[in-house]
Amino acid sequence: MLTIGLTHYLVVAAVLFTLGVAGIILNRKNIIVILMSVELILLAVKLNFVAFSQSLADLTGQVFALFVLTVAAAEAAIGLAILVTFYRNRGTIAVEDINSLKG
Amino acid sequence: MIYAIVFLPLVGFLIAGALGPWIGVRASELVTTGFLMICAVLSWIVFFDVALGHNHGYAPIIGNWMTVGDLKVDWALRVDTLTAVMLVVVNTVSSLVHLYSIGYMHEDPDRPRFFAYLSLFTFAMLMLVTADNLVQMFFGWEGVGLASYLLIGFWYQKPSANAAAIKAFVVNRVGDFGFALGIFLVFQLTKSLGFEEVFAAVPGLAGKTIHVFGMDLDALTLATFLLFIGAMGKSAQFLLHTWLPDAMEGPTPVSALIHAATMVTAGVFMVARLSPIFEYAPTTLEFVTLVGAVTAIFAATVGLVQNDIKRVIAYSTCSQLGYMFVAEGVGAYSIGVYHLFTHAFFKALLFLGAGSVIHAMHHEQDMRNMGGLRKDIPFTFAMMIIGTLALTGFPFTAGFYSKDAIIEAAYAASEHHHVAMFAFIATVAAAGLTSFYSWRLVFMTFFGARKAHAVQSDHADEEPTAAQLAHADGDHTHQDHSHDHDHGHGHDDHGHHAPHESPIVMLAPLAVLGLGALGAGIVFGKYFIGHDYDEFWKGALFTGRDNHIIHEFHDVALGVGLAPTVVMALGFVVALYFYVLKPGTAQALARTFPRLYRFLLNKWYFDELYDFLFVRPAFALGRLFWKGGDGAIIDGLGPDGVAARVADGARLAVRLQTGYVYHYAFAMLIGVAAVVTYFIAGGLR
Amino acid sequence: MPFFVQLAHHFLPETILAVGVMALILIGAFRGERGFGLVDEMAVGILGLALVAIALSSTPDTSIFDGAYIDDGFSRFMKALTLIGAIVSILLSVDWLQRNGLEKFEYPVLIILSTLGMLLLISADNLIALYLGLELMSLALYVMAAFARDDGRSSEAGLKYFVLGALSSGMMLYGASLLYGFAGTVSFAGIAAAVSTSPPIGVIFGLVFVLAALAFKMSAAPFHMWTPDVYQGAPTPVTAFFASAAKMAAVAITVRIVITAFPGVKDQWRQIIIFIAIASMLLGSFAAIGQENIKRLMAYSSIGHMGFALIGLAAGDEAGVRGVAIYLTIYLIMTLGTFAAILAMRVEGRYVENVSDLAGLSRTNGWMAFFLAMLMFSLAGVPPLAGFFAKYYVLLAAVDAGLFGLAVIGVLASAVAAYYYLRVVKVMYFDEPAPAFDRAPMALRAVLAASTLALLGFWVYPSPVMDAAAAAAKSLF
Amino acid sequence: MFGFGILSGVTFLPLVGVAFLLTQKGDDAASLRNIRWATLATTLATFALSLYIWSGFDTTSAAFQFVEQKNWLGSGLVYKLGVDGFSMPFVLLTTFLMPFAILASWDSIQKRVKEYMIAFLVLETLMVGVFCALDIVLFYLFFEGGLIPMFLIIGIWGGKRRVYASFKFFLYTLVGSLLMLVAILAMYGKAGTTDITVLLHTDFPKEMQTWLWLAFFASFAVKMPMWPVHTWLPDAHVEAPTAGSVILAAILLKMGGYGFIRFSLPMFPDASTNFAPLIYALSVIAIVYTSLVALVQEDIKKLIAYSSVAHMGFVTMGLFTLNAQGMQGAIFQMISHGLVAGALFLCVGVIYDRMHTREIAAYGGLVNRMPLYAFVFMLFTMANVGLPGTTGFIGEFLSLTGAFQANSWVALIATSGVVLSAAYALYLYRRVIFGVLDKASLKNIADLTPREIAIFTPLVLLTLYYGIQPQAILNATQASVDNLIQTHTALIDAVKLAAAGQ
Amino acid sequence: MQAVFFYLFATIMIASAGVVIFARNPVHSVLFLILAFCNGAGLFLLAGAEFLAMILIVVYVGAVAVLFLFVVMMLDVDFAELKQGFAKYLPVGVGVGVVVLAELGFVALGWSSAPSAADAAANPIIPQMSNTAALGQILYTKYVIFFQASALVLLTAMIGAIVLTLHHKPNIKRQKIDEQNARTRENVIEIKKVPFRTGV
Repeated sequence: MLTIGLTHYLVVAAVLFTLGVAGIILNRKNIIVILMSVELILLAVKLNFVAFSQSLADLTGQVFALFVLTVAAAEAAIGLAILVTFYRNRGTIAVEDINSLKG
Repeated sequence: MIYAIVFLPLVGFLIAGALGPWIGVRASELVTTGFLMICAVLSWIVFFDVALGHNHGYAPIIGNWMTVGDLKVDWALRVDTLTAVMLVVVNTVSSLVHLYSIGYMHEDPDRPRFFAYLSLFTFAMLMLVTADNLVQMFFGWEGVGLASYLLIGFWYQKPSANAAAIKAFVVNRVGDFGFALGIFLVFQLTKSLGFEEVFAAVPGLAGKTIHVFGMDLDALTLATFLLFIGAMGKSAQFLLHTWLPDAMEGPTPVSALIHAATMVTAGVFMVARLSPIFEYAPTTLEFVTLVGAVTAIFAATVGLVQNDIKRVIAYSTCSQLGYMFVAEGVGAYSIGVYHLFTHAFFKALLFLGAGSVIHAMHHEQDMRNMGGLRKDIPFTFAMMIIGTLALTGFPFTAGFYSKDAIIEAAYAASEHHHVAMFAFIATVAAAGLTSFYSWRLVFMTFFGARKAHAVQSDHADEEPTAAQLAHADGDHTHQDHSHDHDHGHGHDDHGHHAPHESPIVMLAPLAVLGLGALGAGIVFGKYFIGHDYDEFWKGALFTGRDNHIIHEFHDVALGVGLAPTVVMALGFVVALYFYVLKPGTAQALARTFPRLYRFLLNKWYFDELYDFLFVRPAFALGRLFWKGGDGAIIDGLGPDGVAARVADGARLAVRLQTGYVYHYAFAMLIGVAAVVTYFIAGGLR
Repeated sequence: MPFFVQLAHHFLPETILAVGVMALILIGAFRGERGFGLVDEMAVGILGLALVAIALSSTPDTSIFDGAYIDDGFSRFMKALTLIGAIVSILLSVDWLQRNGLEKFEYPVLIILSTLGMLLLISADNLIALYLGLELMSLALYVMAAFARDDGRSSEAGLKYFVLGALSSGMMLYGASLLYGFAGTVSFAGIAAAVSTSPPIGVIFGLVFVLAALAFKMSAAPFHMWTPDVYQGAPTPVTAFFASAAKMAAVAITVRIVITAFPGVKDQWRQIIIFIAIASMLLGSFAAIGQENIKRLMAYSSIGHMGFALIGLAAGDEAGVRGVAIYLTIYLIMTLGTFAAILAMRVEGRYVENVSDLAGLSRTNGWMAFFLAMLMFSLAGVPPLAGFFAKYYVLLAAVDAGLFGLAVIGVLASAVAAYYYLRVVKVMYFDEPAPAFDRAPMALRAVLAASTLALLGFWVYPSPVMDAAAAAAKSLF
Repeated sequence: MFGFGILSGVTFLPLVGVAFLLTQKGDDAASLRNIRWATLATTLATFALSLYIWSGFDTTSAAFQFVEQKNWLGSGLVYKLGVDGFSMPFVLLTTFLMPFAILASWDSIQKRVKEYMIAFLVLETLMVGVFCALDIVLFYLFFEGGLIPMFLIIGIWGGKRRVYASFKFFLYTLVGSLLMLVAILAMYGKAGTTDITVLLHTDFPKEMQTWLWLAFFASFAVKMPMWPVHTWLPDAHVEAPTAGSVILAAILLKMGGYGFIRFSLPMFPDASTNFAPLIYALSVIAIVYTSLVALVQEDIKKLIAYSSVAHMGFVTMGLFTLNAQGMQGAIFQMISHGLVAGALFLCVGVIYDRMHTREIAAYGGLVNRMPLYAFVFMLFTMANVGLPGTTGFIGEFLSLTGAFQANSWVALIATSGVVLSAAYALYLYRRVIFGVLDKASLKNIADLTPREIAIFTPLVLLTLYYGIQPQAILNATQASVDNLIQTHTALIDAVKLAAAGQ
Repeated sequence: MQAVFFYLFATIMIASAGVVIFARNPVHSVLFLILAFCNGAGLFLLAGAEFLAMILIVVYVGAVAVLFLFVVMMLDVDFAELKQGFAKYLPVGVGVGVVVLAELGFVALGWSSAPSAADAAANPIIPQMSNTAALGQILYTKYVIFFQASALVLLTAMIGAIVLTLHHKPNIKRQKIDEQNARTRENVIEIKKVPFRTGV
């Protein structure tokens, strides 16, 4: 327990990932929280990469994590832009209300 | 010459049928009748050449019909004594009927069509009798069926005629069903369908069994049995007889030609033609005898009470055909053919005579509305008497020779098989009944008082069933209607002017046939069944080595020979008593035994039985298969059902598409989880 | 190989697009709202130039950028398809955008950026390239889905696509991390070397996550859920782009990754692919029945078609990949043609998109009805139209590989699917006419006619496509 | 030109007509006349060309003739055409009947004439292609392609329930043939080629044969149609326009039978032998069942459609007897049915054009005003019933003869169909033609027009001619049938020998 | 010591992640997201990825989270009633979630890299080189093409954000000083004669 190895990181990342996914699925009210859940997922992923990078003594994981980080920021920006557009049209960002398209 | 005989009627048919509207009625009549006259003359020449002369017959091949594998069928015209006899019968009667029809049908605007049909029929019949193989025989067989269908339904506006036509065709087809199967079996046995090859192969097959229908059966017995079913249908034998009386819906000349003299005898002809096969199938022969005997007696009983003049004769025909089969069944093929020959004359005579009566009565056919006609139409009366005498077997008329020969042959054969004994008793009894109803016809028609308008009271007296009433009335009204409508022969003048004798074109054929009815027996007896037997037939009929019936029947006891004459006389006396000396006896008798009377009047309820057994179930099954089978089950489970399930699937799939992001995400997660779980489970396994 | 040589020889199309898009942005920025027309035409030119570059390139298969990127026959084939899809999408969009007041120069810019992402994706030879290509493509697509920003449905489509897309890329990344952790490298070849038969569950997990994300991009069930909503909500030209170019890239990378990175676990991924294929075909067949909106119908149709294309992949051999390549080619033609027809559905200046609006089209516009009918028969896979050959070659591969069950399910699903394609034909030919459509712009008519004729005449001279597809498949093995 | 042969010519000649029709614009009388005449001319030219082929056809050979081959599509697929004794009669039948179909639509089709004619010409190309194709995929191409024009013909120019009927027709046949497609692919996998001439000599393993046979059966049974997958036929027939019904009955149905001869029997001999009892059972059920159903129909076309199913029962039965009589009879029955059923539908078309109803109850007593029509209808009714002297007899007789040798029970039950067919056909005839003409709507109905006479005359003559001289057709098929039977017997014997050896 | 910090960071991170998801107030969510990121950065540090840790703080806490906060404030949404509709899907959701978590845990606990993994490493960590320097080394050489690509991603994001949110509203009233100054008496005021008892 006291020596922290790869497995610890992996477990933490797994829990974080699951939380992120759960956030997307269980959320009914606020689309912004879903975007945050996505960020949590990405954080879990980055954690994984970094842990593997350390475990394998290979920088590639960190490079990958760096790109993920970059892209995630871009993604967040776009997500929020779309969100704002949607809000302008509908006046709501409740997840439950995003269902004019179905069937 | 034989080409001319066979194909002239076809040419006549084509001319009258195709060109009738252009060349006119008279020309059509003349062409077809003329051709038939030529044919008749040529037929007699052939008869004298082949049957009476020393020509052993020939079978020119016209051409190949079909050749498929082992199956080789040619178009050929086989001429031997049997054919020659049939040629004479067919063409003589046919030409006379053509002639007669010129007079009988003179009010009908559709005469070209009528004569075309008559010629077509003749052609088909000739193809049948000249066939050199089973398939060509089948061609003629079905051809006459077609012509019969067309002619019965000639007055197409009469629903009853249409129904009768269909009935005739379909019942015949039931027979043909057996015939066809018989042909298949013969082919399977001999790998051939030509008569010569088949006959040559048959002795080798005697006693062999064959595995068909899941059973091991005697090959030849089965084959002949199946073929005989065909004969039963065509010759209106018991169980397949129902179409013949109804066929009287056709014009009377048709009845004379087809349903008395020629087509119905095709079955008899066929058994005679195939005698080389039947001789090796004794079991079938017993069956033939049995059917013939039953038909003879059955039809005679029904004939006793019929009121329609043509139906009486029709049942009589049925009965006489039974006689012929009895003869063939006991191995006396020549006697059967002999009776066929004589019967053709007197039965055609009777029908044409009846036609003359009907003509005189302005298309009235119910005998209860007739009476006392002998003074109005004396010539017809005389001819009818001749016909009746011949039919009943009055000594030295044609029927006397042939019919007595049959009865004697049956008796002679009873030493060999017991069915023949039954046949003997049945034919004797039938002879008495025949005598009774024949004279009844004569008395009701030509004697007594004129009672043209006494229909209703008679109906009431005799308590016919409601159905019968409706049927009878229906017939009349429809017939009347058609005549009013189409033939211009107003029914309203019916009864207003007296019955009149027919024109000469109708009477001349009667005279010729009368001659035949009187003389055919005495002249040809020795050839057909007498001591010139072998020279006459020249092997056209085959008799087995043990078959000596032709000699044996001459030697039966005197009592047996006299029996038919005695019962004939008895029948005459009873009829005389019932209808002339003490009119009303018959009605009284009918009232005494109402059930029996109705049983007979309704022809043993065969029509009702068949209706119940076959017709209605067929329609019910058809409806069931259609609505239930096709509609509910096949479509219901098949296309429509599948379509409905697909639609359900579509609704389900669409319902999954809720529009909510979290559901979509959840679906993705489930997808991933499912796959991973599958692999983990697989890995653990 | 020096970097610039690599760029010039093997990265030329991408370079053209990248440089071109910068130029376009500058032009657009300077010309403002008047810049649309010019930028649009130049975008077509740039994409066309890239296409020419691909067509003319005859370099041997080469891996560049330290094994991050591969330039091979397969990638060239798929890139060509993608570029064609992009070009035609732009051509289809002009009229629509102008009529809806959306003639912004950003639109062609986004298309080029997205196309660039697709090209990167197609040629990706390691996970990082895969991820970056995917994201570049997707981010542009998210924006384009919401492009009609004043239309609630468009922004809803964008939002849905974005949220689910982000989830899917999260999943993919998680999977990628596991693969990296297992193999110690992100290159496909390295993964292939490390992953042998009977892999640990972690690798399977990684594979499943990656495949799930790719299936999401190509809208295969059960990761398809966004498709109908987004197809319906997004502006129609964008939908056309989604259905054509984006699918090409997604399928291409799926094929590449399973073939080159996971040959050792063929049995496992094959099962996954079969599962996805069957689910897609069934869903695509069933859910489309009863759809009234033709874009939505096309969404389900595309789901079904992706399932069918995956049949070829499930075969997992050269014939199968060839089948996929042929399938995608023909699918691209069918899709573009159909969307050209959908974009031509305009009554009195108003765009309509219901199936019932097509009623009696055969009498109001015989040619369009004929073309669309042929497209529908082709989509249904009725010979002798090209759609049949598409199905034929994937099924051939599947049967050859012994996947009879899959083939039978496939044909039965296509029989069900035939129903709704026929329904469109029925509406056009059997029903009483609805109001006639306005005259469609030249570009739409040309695309419609060209695609139909290509489908009709495919069997007359199929060898260009057949040979190219065969060569493309060969380069993967 | 380009190395294509005469079969390509006859196959694609109708498309030349299509090309011409496409140049015709406008709905005025002149262009309508052009369209009709051009179509007729095209079909006549095609027929003439097929006659030319026929004149060069060697009936003594079982080999494929006029073979032409081109590389196509790669991977084993070739463009290969050729005809043998099985296909030649069908090619002729197709090209022969097309002009009648066009003539039958002369006046009755008034809307969208151009499209109609194009659909028919395309259909002709596809039908001829089916019979000429010597590559199984090419065959499939034509086989399935025919669905499109027929779907449109039924759907656009059909009756009230045309949508249901056309969908049923399309989807039913599609499902069947798709299974066949999978089987074709599997065969390709085994043999490495789709060339029919090679496949004919490929031994497929026994187990595989069973599945392949079933898959092909799924397609051909639907197409025939055999009981119980026949229910699309009555609907399609009833709703299709006259010419559509004619082509459907006369040619499209024959594709199923042709498929059995071309593929199922020679390629899967073991399976064919094993499944023969199934075929027999379905055939006799079809004969009896559909005959009974025909008896109670109230719609003329539906009745004839059901009778078609019954007649196709004779065909399938005959084919699987695997003896000369049965197979030749079955093929002849198909040709005969093509003429007779086609003519019967034309007959229905004649009165439908006048009265616009197919209800039997709406007619009666037509003979009073239409004697010529009554004659024609009678003739074809009798041919349908199988009266000797008409083509109908030859087919029925031969196939039953063959069946009797193969299985007497089958022949027994099937022969009863002869009785039933007489019953329903004559019952129909009586209700439509005979009786008193007392319906007011029929008072002014006119007899056959010269155009209609021109349609029926050749059909009447052929029906009679081939009834009396069937050898012309039988000769054409003989060599191929003998060859098939010999090969089949040899194969089965080999299998038996092998089994005995073990 | 490392273990203590690991558990500290991990626990806080997961706990705050939970709060992010379940908080009723989105502002709280954002704040706890920041907390989670900070702890994540701590974990990065423990794993030796200093540069990434710093970047995470800078990019996420500094930019992304603020962006979130900004949007939350701007949209001014109601406090979410999270409990609603929860119960209905909770069992299934939790079930699947637990399964996924269990499977992920199963993977994590049983993790073993491929034997060849150590050799396959493309960019081995050289202990002498600082993390940032090492990353910089390969990022601008080996992975320059990805660097360019991610630049394009950012460009795309920029264009996207602009095209979606930048509005040129035509009817917005703005003060235009030069126009105001340019007004003259002549073109602003019109003098009309008003006829008696008829009005203008």
